[in-house]
Order: sequence, then C-alpha cells, then structure tokens
Amino acid sequence: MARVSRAPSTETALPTKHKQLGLSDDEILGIYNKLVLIRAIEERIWALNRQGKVPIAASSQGHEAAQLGSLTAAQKDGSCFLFPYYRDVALKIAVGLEPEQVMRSFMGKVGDPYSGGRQFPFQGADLPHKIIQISNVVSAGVTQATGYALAGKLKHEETVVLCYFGEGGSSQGEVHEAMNFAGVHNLPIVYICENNRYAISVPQNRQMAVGNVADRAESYGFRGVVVDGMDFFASLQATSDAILHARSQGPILLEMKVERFMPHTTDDDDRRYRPSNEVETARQQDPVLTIADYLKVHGILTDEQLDSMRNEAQEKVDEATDSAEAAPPPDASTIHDHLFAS
Amino acid sequence: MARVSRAPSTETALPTKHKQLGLSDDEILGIYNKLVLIRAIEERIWALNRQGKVPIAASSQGHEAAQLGSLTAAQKDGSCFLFPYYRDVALKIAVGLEPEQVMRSFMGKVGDPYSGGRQFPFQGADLPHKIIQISNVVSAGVTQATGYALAGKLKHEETVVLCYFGEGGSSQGEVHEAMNFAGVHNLPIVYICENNRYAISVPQNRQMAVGNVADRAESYGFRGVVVDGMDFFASLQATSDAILHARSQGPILLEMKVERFMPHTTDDDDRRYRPSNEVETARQQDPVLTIADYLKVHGILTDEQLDSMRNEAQEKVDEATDSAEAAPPPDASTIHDHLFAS
Amino acid sequence: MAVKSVIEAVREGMFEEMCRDPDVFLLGEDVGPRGGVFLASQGFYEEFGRDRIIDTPLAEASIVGIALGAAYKGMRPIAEIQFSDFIWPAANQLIGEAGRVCYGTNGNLSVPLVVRVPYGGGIRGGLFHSQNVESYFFHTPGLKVVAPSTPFDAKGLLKSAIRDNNPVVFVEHKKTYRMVRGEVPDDDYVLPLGVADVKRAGSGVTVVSYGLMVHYCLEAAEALSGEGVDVEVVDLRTLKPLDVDTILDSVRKTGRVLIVHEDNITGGVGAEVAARIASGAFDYLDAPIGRLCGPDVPTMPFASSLEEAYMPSTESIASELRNLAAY
Amino acid sequence: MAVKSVIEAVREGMFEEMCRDPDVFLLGEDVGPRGGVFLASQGFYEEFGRDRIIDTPLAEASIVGIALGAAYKGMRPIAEIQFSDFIWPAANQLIGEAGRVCYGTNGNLSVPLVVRVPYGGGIRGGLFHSQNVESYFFHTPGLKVVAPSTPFDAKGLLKSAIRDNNPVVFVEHKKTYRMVRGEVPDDDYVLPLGVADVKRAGSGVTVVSYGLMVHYCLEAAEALSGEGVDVEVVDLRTLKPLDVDTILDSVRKTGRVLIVHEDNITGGVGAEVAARIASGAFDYLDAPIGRLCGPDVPTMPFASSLEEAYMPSTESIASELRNLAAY
Ligand SMILES: Cc1ncc(C[n+]2csc(CCOP(=O)(O)OP(=O)(O)O)c2C)c(N)n1
Ligand SMILES: Cc1ncc(C[n+]2csc(CCOP(=O)(O)OP(=O)(O)O)c2C)c(N)n1
Ligand SMILES: [Mg+2]
Ligand SMILES: [Mg+2]
Repeated sequence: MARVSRAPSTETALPTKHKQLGLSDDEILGIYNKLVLIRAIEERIWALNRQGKVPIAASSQGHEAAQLGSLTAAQKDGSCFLFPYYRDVALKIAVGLEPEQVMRSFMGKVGDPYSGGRQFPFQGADLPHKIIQISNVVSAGVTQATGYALAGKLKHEETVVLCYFGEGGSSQGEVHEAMNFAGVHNLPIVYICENNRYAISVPQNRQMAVGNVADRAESYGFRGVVVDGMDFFASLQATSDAILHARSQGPILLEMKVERFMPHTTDDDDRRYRPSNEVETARQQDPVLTIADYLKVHGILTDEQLDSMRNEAQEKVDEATDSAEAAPPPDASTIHDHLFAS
Repeated sequence: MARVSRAPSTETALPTKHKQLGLSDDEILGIYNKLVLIRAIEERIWALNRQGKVPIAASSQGHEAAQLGSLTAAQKDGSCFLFPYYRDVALKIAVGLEPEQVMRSFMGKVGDPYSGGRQFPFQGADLPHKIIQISNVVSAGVTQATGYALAGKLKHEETVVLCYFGEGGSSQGEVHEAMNFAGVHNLPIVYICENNRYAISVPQNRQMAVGNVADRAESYGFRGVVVDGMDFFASLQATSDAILHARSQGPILLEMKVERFMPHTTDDDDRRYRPSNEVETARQQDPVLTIADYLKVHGILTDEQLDSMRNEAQEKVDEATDSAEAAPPPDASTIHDHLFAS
Repeated sequence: MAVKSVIEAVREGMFEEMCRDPDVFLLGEDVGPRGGVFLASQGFYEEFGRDRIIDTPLAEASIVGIALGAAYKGMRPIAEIQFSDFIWPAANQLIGEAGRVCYGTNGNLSVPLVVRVPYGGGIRGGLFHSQNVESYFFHTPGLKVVAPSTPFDAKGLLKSAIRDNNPVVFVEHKKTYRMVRGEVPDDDYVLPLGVADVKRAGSGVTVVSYGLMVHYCLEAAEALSGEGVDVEVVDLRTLKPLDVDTILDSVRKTGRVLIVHEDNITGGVGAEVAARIASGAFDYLDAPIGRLCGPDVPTMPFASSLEEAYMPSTESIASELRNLAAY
Repeated sequence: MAVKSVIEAVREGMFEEMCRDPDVFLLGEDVGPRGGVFLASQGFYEEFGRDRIIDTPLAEASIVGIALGAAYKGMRPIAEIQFSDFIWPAANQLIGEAGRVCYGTNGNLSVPLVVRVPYGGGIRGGLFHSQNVESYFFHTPGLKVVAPSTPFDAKGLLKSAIRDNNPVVFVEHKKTYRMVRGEVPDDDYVLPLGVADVKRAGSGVTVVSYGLMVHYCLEAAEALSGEGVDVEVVDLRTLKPLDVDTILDSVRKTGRVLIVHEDNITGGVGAEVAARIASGAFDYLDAPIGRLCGPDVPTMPFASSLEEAYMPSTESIASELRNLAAY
C-alpha cells in the first residue's frame, strides 16, 4: 500500500505551516499573489476562447495547490527539471512567465516562449525555466523524462526530474515501461500523478480497478505516496520529501488527489457526464479560497490587500491581453524553419 | 504480495498427487508419454537446424512442466482458449498435433497447421485446438487475448482465456494496458507468465526491480500467484484454480518460475552471458526426469516401458522428419493468397 | 433524402449497423456518456448500453489490440481513436499485427475490424491534433484505408467497412464533420470499397484528391470553368484498394493531372498515384505530373498564419491547374 | 585499407564514435554482455561498461523515449531496435515525437539521436523478422533516414548520423551484414547525409535503389553490359534527405529509369522517386518509369519458396532493365 503523506497538522499552535516548511510570510504571500494572478489569467483565457480569440485551452483550476506546492518544492531545491503535462497551466505560469508571454502562447503569436506559436499553448519547451513538454499526446513525455533523469545520473549531476501526468495518463503502456526502467536503474525522478478522477469524461472506475495510482509503484520496486493535492502545504511537503528521496534513493511516485473544476478543455461540455453538484462541492476546497483563509487567520493578508492583489492581477491581464492581441502571428515564411537543427 | 501456490504435499501417503488432481494412472502416463515425444521432437529439431533444414527454433526445454500442467488444466476444464507465446512448443504439440505437422511447421512446408509455412514455426493459429498466436512480436498477443476474453464475456460464454508470455514480455507497455483493462472489466482471463529469469541474455535484475511479476496483479485490482513451474502437479493445480477463479471472479496472474535449459533460440549462444554451471544445475529438475521418477516410485512406469516409449518416440520422429522433408514448400503462386478475407 | 453533415452521416452509419448486427460494438475514449469528443456516438450509450459502447482507459494500443482480439471471436468492433495523432501507440497492433492476421494464419482467421480515425487540419489543431496519418496505413499490406469526403460517401462507405471482413482504417476529416453537408438517403445503402468517384466530369485536366481537399478541388474546378479549363475531379474515396483504373481512365482522357492532398508531400498517397500514372498512362501524358500537397513539416502549426501557409487552398489548387492546362 | 563486412563496419563506426565522444552511449535489448543479437556491439560492454552500454528491459517504446529524453540533456544516444519488425511499439516516440522536437520547440531543443534498425529479408526471417520499415520514417518530417549498402558507406554514414544533431533512423540490411564485404579506411572518415552515390556509371538505363538491392542491381547491370545495355546504378544511401538532383541528373542522361526496392511497392520510397522524376524529368523520359519492388503482401513469408517469390532478384531486375532498354 502507498503511504499517505500529510502536511504538518493544523492543530499545532505555532510555528505556522508555511514557516515549518521554510517559507517566510513574504514568500507565502508571494505565492498566493501568483495564484490570484494565475486564476485571473485562466478566467480571461476561457473568456477569450468564447470570443474566438483563443482556439483551445485546458485549465488548471482545482489543481493549483498541487502544482504550486510541487513547484515551490522544486524551486527551493534548486536542481529540479520539470516535465509537466498540458494541465499544468498554473505551474508553467508560476515558474516566471510574464502574463503577456502567457497570452501570446494561448493566441499562437510570435513570442510564445514554448513553440513560437507552432503548438497548442504551453507545449514545446521553456528551457530558461527548465521545462520540457514536447507534445500533448498523453504520457508521451514520461519515458522522455525518465531518459532525462538517466542522462543526469550518467553525467553525475544533482538533477532530480519531476514528471507530471494525469491518472488517465497512467493507463498508457509507456508509463509502465518508464517506471519499470526507473526502478531498475534507480533514477532520480519523481513521478507526479495529478488524479482528478476523470480522463475527459471517463471516471476513475472505468479507467482502473484500483483506488490509488500510487500503489503501482511497488510493482517497480519503489515507493508510492498519496497526498491531498488540494492542500498546498501537504503538496509542498510531500514533493520536498520526494525530491530528497529521489536524489538519494531513486524513483518515487507521488499521487496528488485533486479536483478538476472546469470542463476538460474549452472544447468540452462536462454536463454530459458529470453530476451537477460535484464541481460545486469541490469548489469549497478551492485553493484560492483556502489559502486566503489561511493567510487571513494568520494575519498575513488583509481584505484590502486581497482586493488590491485582485485589481492588480486584472490590470496585468488586461494589459497582457491587449498587447498579445496586437502582436502578429509568426510570419508565414517561417513555416520551414527549425525542421532540422544545424 | 502474490500468494504462493503449492502442489499437494509429497509427504501425503495416498492418494498420489495425480489422483488428487483427478488424473488416472493412464492419464498421467499418457501425459508423460507425450513429454517424451516432445523432448524427442525438440532435440531433433535442434539437430535439423544444425543441418540447415530448420531455419530457426525456440525450445520449451525446462518449461514443459509449466506448459503441460497448465494445458492439462485447460483440457480438463474444456472451455479454455489459448494465446500462447513462441516458447510454448510443448504446449502446442501436446494439444494434439501429429509429429509430422510439427515438422512441417518447423520446415516451412505445406501442411504447417499454423500458417501454411508463412510464418516462423507455430505462429498463426491452430483453431481446431483453440490456439491463436498471430506473431512473435513479444507480448503483442496480450491485448488480443484480453479482447478475446471480453468478447467471450459479451457473448455470455463460459470461455476462459489463458494468455502466456515470458517475464521479459511483461516489460512491454501493452501488458500493463491489457491487465488494467481486464481488471476494470473483470474479464475471464488467466495471465500466465513463464519466468525463466532471462529475456534472451538480459537477466531479471536488469529487466525489473522486483522479484515477482505476479505482484503486479494488485496494481490492476486482481490476484497474483507464484507457482513452481518446474513442478507439473503444482502447475496443473494452480492453473485449475486460476481457471475457476477467472470464470467466477475475473482475471488472475499466474507466474510460473521455470528454467530455460537451452539457448534462447537456435540462433543464440548462451555462453556469452550465462554462468557455465547454471543450466547444468537446472537440469537436475528436468521434468522428463522428475516425472519419470515419480511414476516409477508409484509403480506406474517401469524402466522397460520407458525404453520402449523412447524408442517409439524416436521412430515417430524419424518418420515425421522424413515425410516432412519430402513435402513441398508452398507453391510460389500462392504468395498473394489470403491477403484479405472475402 | 435529408441533408446531413458528415458527422451525422458517420453517426447514422454506425447506429444502423449496430441495430442490424448485434456483433458490432464500439470502444474508445469518451465514446460512452460523453458521446465521443466529436459526438459521433451521441446517444449510443443510452441506446445500446455499456456492454456495446465501451469507454476505455486512455491507452490506444489496448484499444486496437482488444478490438482485434474481439474480432477473432467473431465480433465486429469499431475502435475509435480520438484524434489521428494519438494512433501511434497503437501502431504495433495496427501496422504490426492487424494487417497480417489473415495472411499470417493462411486464411484461418479474419479480422472484421474498423478503426475510425478523425484526422486532418484546418481547425487550429496544431502539431498534435491535425495529423494526416493515412499514408502509413496505405503502405501497410492487409489493411484497407477509406477516406470519404461527403456525408453520402461517409455513411455508405462506413457501412461497407463495418460489414467487411478485413481491418479497415476509416479516416474522417475533422474539418468536413460540420462544414460539409449533403443529401443522404434515408434507407439502407452501401458503397463498395475500392471504387473511386468522379465528382465532376471534365476533359481538360484531371485532379485526383480525397477527403477535405476534394471540396477545394471542386471549388477550383468551378473557378476554372469560367476560364475555359474543364477540370475532372476524381475523389479516391478508398485509398486502399486504390482504384487505379478510374485514375488512369481519367488521365488518358485529359493528358494532364494534378494530385492534391493535405498530407506531407514526400511519401504521401500522391506519390503512389503519380507513380502509377507514370507507368500506366505514360504515353498519354501531355504535361509533367503535378502534386500539390502539404509541405514536409510536421503537420499544421497552431498559429493561424502557419496553418494557412501549410494547407493547400482553392486558390493554390486553381493556380496549379492553370499552369498545367497551359503547359 | 582492410576488407570488412557491413556488421564490422557498423561496429567500428559506433566504437570509434564512442571513444571520440563520451556523450555517445548505446541502449537496447541484449546489447550488453551478449554484444547484440547480430554482434554489432561485441566487446563494447567490456570496453565501455554498463553505464554506456545499457541492456534495457524488453520495451521498445521506452528504448526510444528514454533515448530521446537523454538527447534533450545533450547526450548522443544510439538506440538499437533488435529487428525492424519490433519498432512499432516505439512509433509514438519516433513518428509522433522525435521528428517534432526541434520544430515543435521552435528550435529550442534538438535531438542528436540515432535509432539503429536491422531490417530486411532474404534470411528466412518470415513475416515478423524481415520487414522493410524505411518508408514509414521516410514519410515522417523531421526524421532523417539512412540506408547504406556497403561497409564503406555504412561506417561513414553511421559516424555522420551519430554526429548529426537530428533524429536519424539508420536501417541496416541484415542480409548485407555478413554477405557484403568491402574496403573500409582505417582512419576516421565521414560521409555526408543526403548525398546519393552513383555506384556504377552508365548511359543507357538508370536504376535507382538502396540497401541490399543495390548489389543485385549491380549484378544485373554487369549481366546486361554483355548485351550492350549500359546501366547506371544510383544508390540513394540516404533516403531522407533524398538526393533528387543525382536522380534527375542520371535520368536526364539516360531517359529510362527503373526503381528497385525490397519494400512493398505501394507507398514505398520508390513511389516518391517515381513522382519526383515524373515531375522533374518529364521531358527527358523515353519510357514509362519502371518499379520493381516487393509485392503488397505483409513482408517475406517464411517458406523458402514464398520468400524467393517475394524478393526482387538479379534475374528479375535484369529482365526489367532489358524491357526498359527495348521500349
Ligand atoms: C495518446 C492520447 N490519447 C488521447 C488523447 C486525448 N486526451 C487528451 S487529455 C485526455 C484525458 C486525460 O486525462 P488525465 O490523464 O486524467 O488528465 P486530466 O485531463 O484529467 O488532468 C484525453 C483522452 C491524447 N491527448 N493523447
Ligand atoms: C517486441 C519485440 N522485441 C524484441 C523481440 C526479440 N526477442 C524475442 S524473444 C525475446 C526475449 C523474450 O524474453 P521472455 O519474454 O522472458 O521470454 P523467454 O524467451 O525467456 O521465454 C526478445 C528480446 C521480439 N520478438 N519482439
Ligand atoms: Mg484526470
Ligand atoms: Mg524469460
């Protein structure tokens, strides 16, 4: 059985959870500020889709605590390399992209940092931020991430790879092959499964006969851990632990239980298959709310601060949208560029 | 952890093991007789390869107890359908092929029951004996077997599918996908892994970081069992149990620990990678010897009978070889036949 | 006859065959309550239940492999690959296995299997939701490949494919799904596999195409008729078996031919068509064989500008036809 | 210069590159102590150790995917697929991913990867140990495809492939491994990718081929020289990039061309060669473009009679050349 990883208990008086995890008040506030911005960006993107200005978007709403928690762990570690998947929108923004870069990526404009507008938003590589995600073919990046970890090991580097996928993606044969290989070679890699119980419309019980993807780790000779991915602190803690484990002992599989608040993508209509109140209930755990509550309880955030954060975020998003809209798409003459490297 | 399945203990006075398993003296003697014939055939085939008359052969030597044990269970059940792999030579002969059919298959002659000489020996389909093995692409048959089991279930039949592969084959992603699907749909299928600890030259510890393939069953929500595949009775018992389980409760993974006595195929030279005494030691468990001992101890077989069995087998093999050699290869004009079904 | 879209025709074709034959069943990702991401199976789950409309785990190799195994047992599975770009994990089952079952068992077994594959670009699908995959299967002996362009063809050919005892890769151009509408008979009909269709008769230049591009070719032909160039449009409909006779007949008549497809030019279906013409109608040719196809970059990029630059268009087809006519 | 076989040339090429560049490593099934099933890496494990000679689990998708990931980090992996027929599980990584990395990251990343693929028939390999897979990769933008015919070419091209910053599918004809011997320089040399080689100059008929078939073409050319037919043999060497200029130059000179390959005819590389000639050298052609290729059945059957019936031979090539010369 996979272990269940928990954040430091809330009952503890002091130090607060974020301090226990080595985050200063400013740092946790900064992270929350990013989250607010990310939410504003995501909501705008969805609206832009409805206006015909963004052809397609997946949303990370509901996955943000897991993504930002694991990213924070990676950033604190300093030697991680990331292979995220298409739903890791919050993560990909939070690494340090400007809102305008984000908008350009979603609109397929020049300046898209991932693919220069050749691919769906946020697919390709953002090497300055140590991210590779070549495609959105589900789980195709998992063997590649494993190979990256192998290369890091062969080169005697400190690098730990974080490799993300959904529970749907865990059904792909390549995931089995990758984990099996990582087990044999004891690679420094953390497999992170963001389990939101749906692969588009297919519920978990039609995808697998088990409750936890993490339990599969044993089949490959390593450890599996289940964590509440709606809890930023638990996600941060579990990822930090996993990174250390991966570096010293080899692979580990971290399953983050999350909720998908939005339809699969802007193309989807989840009313066809999702019980009507499910999302509503899930939204009670919205990290945008729960982290705000936490910060307020601990006197780190006031209502006014929150308001101005939100306003600032909206302003940034407005600006980014306008300039990205004004930006040109790539010149048609570039269609043959970079087919081959020189 | 996978359970370990054991044959009825030898210590028990009476009834003898075969009787406990519902086999009469004649039946167990008949099975042994087949084994002697199979060994004679396999040895001849190897020799024919050295003479340039058989282009390629894999051998089941060392796997026979597992194969014949599981086949006997399937035959006693009466409603099984088999998807074996290339090493299941003993099984494929024992279902009821004439030695001459065997030889024709190995020589690529007209009358090869599997493919009419289009494929490597024993690949294609022997439908009269309820066997399909389209190719020897490792594990490519596993999803197909699973689909066959699904169809049987959709058609409300009694059929239980037995699907065979090596431990090497268990690394293929398709095996993961197949078992996962079988788990979700509770299919009547027994996955049988003949684990001889080598995939050609690659030892088990370079293939996987775990000791038992059977342990993986849990990842798919079903049961895994380890059995001593060098023991005919244990293999029979475990397969019988597994068939019943599959029919009433769904999939099960049976791992049979076996020994590969011969090089991977006639093309291989195992001295490049195998410790010199390993095979020698393993041969002490040769089912051709151990079952003979058993039969003699229980007064079912005498030395004279054994001699005449062997002589008879040699005669059959001689005859079969001669007539298969004399048989023509398929006519060149048939090369386009059966590209499509009508 | 009612006017229907291509997606409606596909849905009807499957629906009718599922009613007609209890051995037909559908499996794939999101084909159940969701009705498929393109809604090809909308309402099927409610009608046929979850034994015959199977939402699979996200694992294409197993979708095709399981379908194959079910076909061995006499079922007639329809496997849906959600987007053509996701067919590669299933290549082992489709290229390696399916096409060799009948041949490799000397006719002992046959495989009544349809793999439905929404494909093609022009819908802002970017590098991984636009691919033209047909030529890979075209090159694979033992597979049939069908690529309809109209609702009428889609339904009639799909029904034939389902009734065929061989593995058929049925590629459906996503852009035609809702864009192309046309009359579809209300009663049962089938169209034979392996027969091309002259969608427009003409005597001056032949254009050979399939799928979405047929419509652009027809538009171009229309445009050129005003200029005195009489274009014959041959819609291959079935890529394999390839109806070489219809192609050669047309070229022998016109002496000039342009082959148009969206797929990358090098090694595409058009290369084979050109080669057949170059050997089979050599003496009739009055001009070099033209090909207007997608360039050799990995599919349509996402940016509107690059996607447009990739796709053959009515204008570029018309211009090539003009050149050919003037040669 | 010493006389070597193709397999020796391949082994030397890899060995030298591994000595030259510590980022080069080899992974695949049985490449370790076994030295590869064709002994391409015999002695490597002992020389380079198990970090650089990695025996993988039996799982081709991961072999290529892991190699790809290692290439992202600046390694130069050589992935061995044991037989071409087993490459299909890796299609997702090779067709779907590898060829799009550089393009799909707008040049952010490149993939210095070589996938070595023993292929081809004539060795009693039957349906699943004989396949010609080159045309699938030939059709895939972003991949290079190399198919040497001689030891000299094999070594020089392999070294170039390893130094190339792009994914290269390097197909090695199994029958040439030990059958074909020739001189190989002792010192370091490379041959450029994308350049065909005129293996025999002639003025009467051009024959275009690659791999094993080049040798049969050369024999046929020899046979015909006695009959007064002067055959030029063009060995493509690299299928992609395709050296169209060399092909067209030859055809413009001879006016007659036969394309020969072992791969199934429909949609094979020869179709593209024919199409290029049909558009690029149309006015120079004195005869229909000929193709002599494997028939459209799934690879060479196992039985000697059927395998022979499948393979183009010196005799059948000579006879086609005779017909062309007489046209
Ligand atoms: C190989 C492949 N098959 C199918 C798809 C279509 N598709 C995209 S996402 C998705 C569901 C993925 O579910 P999961 O892995 O659970 O991730 P989630 O979207 O729930 O985060 C599907 C079927 C794809 N992109 N790639
Ligand atoms: C997909 C695929 N890859 C590689 C091979 C070559 N090959 C044939 S058998 C084999 C080893 C199989 O080992 P295992 O599954 O353990 O079976 P065993 O031979 O030991 O019974 C290999 C690598 C193949 N036939 N198919
Ligand atoms: Mg999910
Ligand atoms: Mg084994």
